[in-house]
Amino acid sequence: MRNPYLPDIARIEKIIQETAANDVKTFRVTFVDDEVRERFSYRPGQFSEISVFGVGEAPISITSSPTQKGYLEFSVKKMGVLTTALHHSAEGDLIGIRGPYGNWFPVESMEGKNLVFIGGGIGLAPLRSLINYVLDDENRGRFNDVTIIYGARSPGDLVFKWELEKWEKRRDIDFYLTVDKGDAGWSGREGFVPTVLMEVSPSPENAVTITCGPPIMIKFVIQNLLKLGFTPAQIVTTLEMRMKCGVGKCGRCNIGSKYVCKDGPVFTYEELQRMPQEY
Amino acid sequence: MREELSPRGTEAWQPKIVAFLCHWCSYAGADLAGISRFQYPPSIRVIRVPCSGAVNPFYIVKALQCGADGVLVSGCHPGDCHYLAGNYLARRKFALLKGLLEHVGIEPDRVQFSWVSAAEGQKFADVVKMVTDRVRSLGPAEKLVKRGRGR
Amino acid sequence: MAALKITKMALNSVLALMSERWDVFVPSPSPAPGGPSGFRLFEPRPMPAPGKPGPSERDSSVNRQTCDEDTLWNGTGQGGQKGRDRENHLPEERLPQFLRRVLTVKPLKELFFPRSEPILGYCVDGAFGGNGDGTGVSVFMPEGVLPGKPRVVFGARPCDAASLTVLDRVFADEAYPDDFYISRRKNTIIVGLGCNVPAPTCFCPATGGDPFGTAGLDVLAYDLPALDGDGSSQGHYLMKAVTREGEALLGFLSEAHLGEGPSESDERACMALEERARKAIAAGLPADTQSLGRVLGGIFNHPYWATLHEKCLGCAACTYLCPTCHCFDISEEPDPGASRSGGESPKGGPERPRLTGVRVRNWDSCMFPIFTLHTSGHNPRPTGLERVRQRVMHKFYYFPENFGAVACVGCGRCVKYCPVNLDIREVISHIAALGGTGVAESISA
Amino acid sequence: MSAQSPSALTKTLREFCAGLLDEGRVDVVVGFGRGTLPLRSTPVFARNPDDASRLIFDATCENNLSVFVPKLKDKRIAVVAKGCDSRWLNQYILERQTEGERLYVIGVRCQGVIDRKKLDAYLGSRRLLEGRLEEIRGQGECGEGLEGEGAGGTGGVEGAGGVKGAEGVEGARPGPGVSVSDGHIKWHLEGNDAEGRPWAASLDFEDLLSDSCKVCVKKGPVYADVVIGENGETVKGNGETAKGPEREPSFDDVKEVEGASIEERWKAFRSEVSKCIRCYACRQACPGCYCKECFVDRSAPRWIGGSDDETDTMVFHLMRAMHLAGRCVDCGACVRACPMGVDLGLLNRKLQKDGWVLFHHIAGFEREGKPLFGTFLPDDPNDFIL
Repeated sequence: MRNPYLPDIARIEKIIQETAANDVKTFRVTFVDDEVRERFSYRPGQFSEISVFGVGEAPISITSSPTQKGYLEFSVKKMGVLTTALHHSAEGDLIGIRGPYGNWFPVESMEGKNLVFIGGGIGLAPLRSLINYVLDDENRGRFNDVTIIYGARSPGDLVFKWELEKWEKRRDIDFYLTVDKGDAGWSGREGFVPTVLMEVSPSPENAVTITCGPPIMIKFVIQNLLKLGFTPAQIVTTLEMRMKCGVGKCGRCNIGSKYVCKDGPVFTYEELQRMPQEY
Repeated sequence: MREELSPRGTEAWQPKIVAFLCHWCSYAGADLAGISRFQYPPSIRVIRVPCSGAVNPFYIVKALQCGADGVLVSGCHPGDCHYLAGNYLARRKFALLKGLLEHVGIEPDRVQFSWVSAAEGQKFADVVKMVTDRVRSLGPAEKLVKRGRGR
Repeated sequence: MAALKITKMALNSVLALMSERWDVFVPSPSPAPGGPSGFRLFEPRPMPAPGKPGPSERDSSVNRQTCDEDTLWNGTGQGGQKGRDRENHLPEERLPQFLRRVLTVKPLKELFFPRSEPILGYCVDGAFGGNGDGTGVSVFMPEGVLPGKPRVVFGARPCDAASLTVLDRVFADEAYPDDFYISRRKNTIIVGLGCNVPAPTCFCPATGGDPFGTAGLDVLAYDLPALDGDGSSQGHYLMKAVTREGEALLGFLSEAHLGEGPSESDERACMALEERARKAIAAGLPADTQSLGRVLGGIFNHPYWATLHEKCLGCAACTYLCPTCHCFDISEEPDPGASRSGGESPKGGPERPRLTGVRVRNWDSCMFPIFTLHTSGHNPRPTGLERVRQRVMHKFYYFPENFGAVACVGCGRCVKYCPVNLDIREVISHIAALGGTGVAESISA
Repeated sequence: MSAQSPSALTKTLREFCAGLLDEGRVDVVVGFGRGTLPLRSTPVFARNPDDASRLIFDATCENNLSVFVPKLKDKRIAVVAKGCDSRWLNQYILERQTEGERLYVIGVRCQGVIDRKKLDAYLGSRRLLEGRLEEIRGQGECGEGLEGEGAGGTGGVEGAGGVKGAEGVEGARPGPGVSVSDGHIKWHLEGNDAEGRPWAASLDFEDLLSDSCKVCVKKGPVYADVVIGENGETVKGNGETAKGPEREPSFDDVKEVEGASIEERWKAFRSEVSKCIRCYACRQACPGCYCKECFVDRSAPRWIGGSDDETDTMVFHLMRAMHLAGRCVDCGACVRACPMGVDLGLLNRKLQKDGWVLFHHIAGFEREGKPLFGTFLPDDPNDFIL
């Protein structure tokens, strides 16, 4: 019996509070079964269905990179029933994970190119998987220049601060951190991500840009990227949809002929333009 | 007969009764019953509510679905509502709900309403005893009770 | 055995015999909606003692003629048996008349993709930490979900059977095969019943079907009416095998001497039935749906959708009763009394904290606003316009694009049961006409 | 359905609505049009005088059109309203869901509407290709339909399979705007049977009548800007609401159930609920179910499960009924919308009865004031309280 809905059991090893308001937490989990741990291989951009038993399931993108062995990380914003239950979990608790599902960032076609990452808020989570994959010592040489523009509403809303520091120190990437509005302790850049993008003004030549964030940010980022000369095929983003099954059957993530859980969540802007605006 | 229905088999079966008590009167009445050491059966599970008028009929039906053998809603006497008319408004809803539940075959004694003031500790004990006796004589709730499907 | 003819009087015996080897399902009576409500397990009456055959033509003289279907009707008049005794137990010998009612209310998909089914059970010990060593949480298949005994469905209509070939594309895909569906499909033999006189709501030919189509069927039965002087009071069923499984079934019946091979005149009668049915259904067919996708691709923003959805109430009658609609929801059903923190154990249950429950999949519908509602409050399909459009687009454009077939078999249930008579046939013809006028091209340009 | 010349009522309705739209007095007329099947109507939204030519009114007009009012964005809405539709329009105003000024009520006197499930039950395997209402003149030539017992309903069908029933037709007058008080209105049905043979029958009007129509207490509008009569005459509304029902509500059906034992009632309830597939057609067809988020759809807290668990379905129906207590006007739209034939009246009518008996309340007759549960009397029944 193949039951595509049967999750594997994983233990929450570590919970990291990400934001000042504590509405985003990163969960580092390990499969209880060694065999599953070996078998579970994924690519940057894929997601998993996370179960909290007694509550339900939700699709969450994997924020760790496949280069980080032995564990998975999920960054979760407290939004609905499942994410709230997850936030109430403690280290050591057991949850269910099935997947990985969906497509992934087109890593192969990105080789040899300049990569421009543009993230906003919790939208950094799926990008982070690819960023860490690219920055991994074994892979870094396969890619050209790496530019990262990341912003949040306020300093307290920035996620992965513990990792942003590392990125800032690296000399092989251009990292731009911004907040919409700073506070007393903020000495960094202020400004909306799309505006910073224009300031940075990356060249579209031999470049791919990968963006994820709140819908309104994505909208203006894409507008500005087009102004900068990027073609729709050079712009990669990842969609959020209501999903249940994760395996292209339950129907709710259907957009046109695509199922976001199976054909997505990663789409180029060129692909999105061909799809109905129902996302 | 009733003993056979008891899950433990040996002692007398004690019904589980969800009691929605208004904060201002009946809850205080229950308090007084306790302070005064009036004896009543340990059958009720008290949920304090601001007012009997705040008891959505849904709560009552939901309690039955969750396996309550009986439900008791108790508020201030007519005219004594802290919010002036909450209990009057509740009374209409309860009258119709009671009729509806009976209409579909739920034993009328499973759902009871009472007015108990903060001073009526004895009445509270009496009401609980009466309701418990009635529910006990009906036996464990079977109708409308959701059963689990897991292991 | 490629074909077998049985008298209708023997249907009961045939079903009873099959029941020994299979779970047999037949359309189930429900007088309130006026016809079969769905499919139910056939429960054979105790078999007659050896030497005394079951109901056959010989005892058909016993007033069988009064089994007119009219008497099957239990009126639902005010003040009658209101709300009570509606469980009409259809005498089995009336099944042949009953089977002539065209369609069950609930579609055949119910037997393969039930309205609600547990997809896993779980048990969590020690609040959520398990036993502290990674054990204490288990997920498992809930008991009794998958059918044990192989099954036979008798009396499914060709449109319903064809719908299974649509559902196969979704549930039996290579990447994520769904064994809940597949295992039921594999162990079910479907004996279809051709439609002698299609209903006024039928439009299967517009979707590539036929009143005597064999897609999805293992056996196709013809309802041959009684002829003067052929000795049967009610006529025969002529069953033709479509698949090897169907052949085996007929072979099994044939060995029990429950029928005979068809004659040439029977074959001619079948042909005549087919022709008559095709002629009858041809009148009033909507435009062919197979090429509708070409038009739909260009009219996503057409003003037609705004007028079309206006009368839609947003209920799921059309989608739930649709034999090809397959959207579902997965919801958690924790056992009552069990809670995250343990809490009070269920009646008679163990006293230590333990959470048990099942995860269930239920039919869901793209007609419901919450179907696509995000937790953030954003809804990609916020109004009836988008939702009705989605239903039409999915059936006739998106699904064909993905799977090469329209997700509609023309059964007409949505036509019949829509509370506001939003007739998909009108929609189909209207859209086809939009294509004819070149509107589609101009809009997409 | 073969061409049938429109009734006088329909003719006037079309002319009148065309005028309303032409003069710009309303932006949309919500009415009924001919549907795609015999004896089937469909809601029509007329926004220009030409659209108005699609309007009809007869006994096939089964929906409660007021359900569309909260959804429409048009500034001024005319609604073709039967008694029950107009009662809900009143209720909407009472519940502050719409402004009275926004509505233009075109009242029509209704003799009751068809219950298609009864028709289906009657048809069995026969196909209905044509259906219409006819007035049969002359005594004793009523054809042979069902037994015309108003309260019967279990009577068998005799001779309905033949064409005999049509013999009594003397002068057929199209349209249902005719009075049924003489009991001579018939449904004329034609089609073919399972063998493809032609078939025709004539049934008493009552036989296919919706249950709720049989106990209707207000056939005409309770409030109307204009009333279009059976013979096509128009009468301007006087701007007042009817004082109350035309006749004392009767609850014989409820009393019958009340007479049953508690176990019998439980069995009946279970049996009804077991048919439900939770498609929510009842909810969607009901003008009273306008909540932005229905309790069954709530996820936090999740009140009831979505599976086929019998108790969840029971709770859904109980709470749906309870939520409509004191609001339900017994239009029967939910019953007719249900594809599975769940007898929702079993619950709705009980609550109406209790509302009437205990509080002398009947919904839909007031535009101002408070709903049943929004008010009280100090001497409301208290004897059930300990």
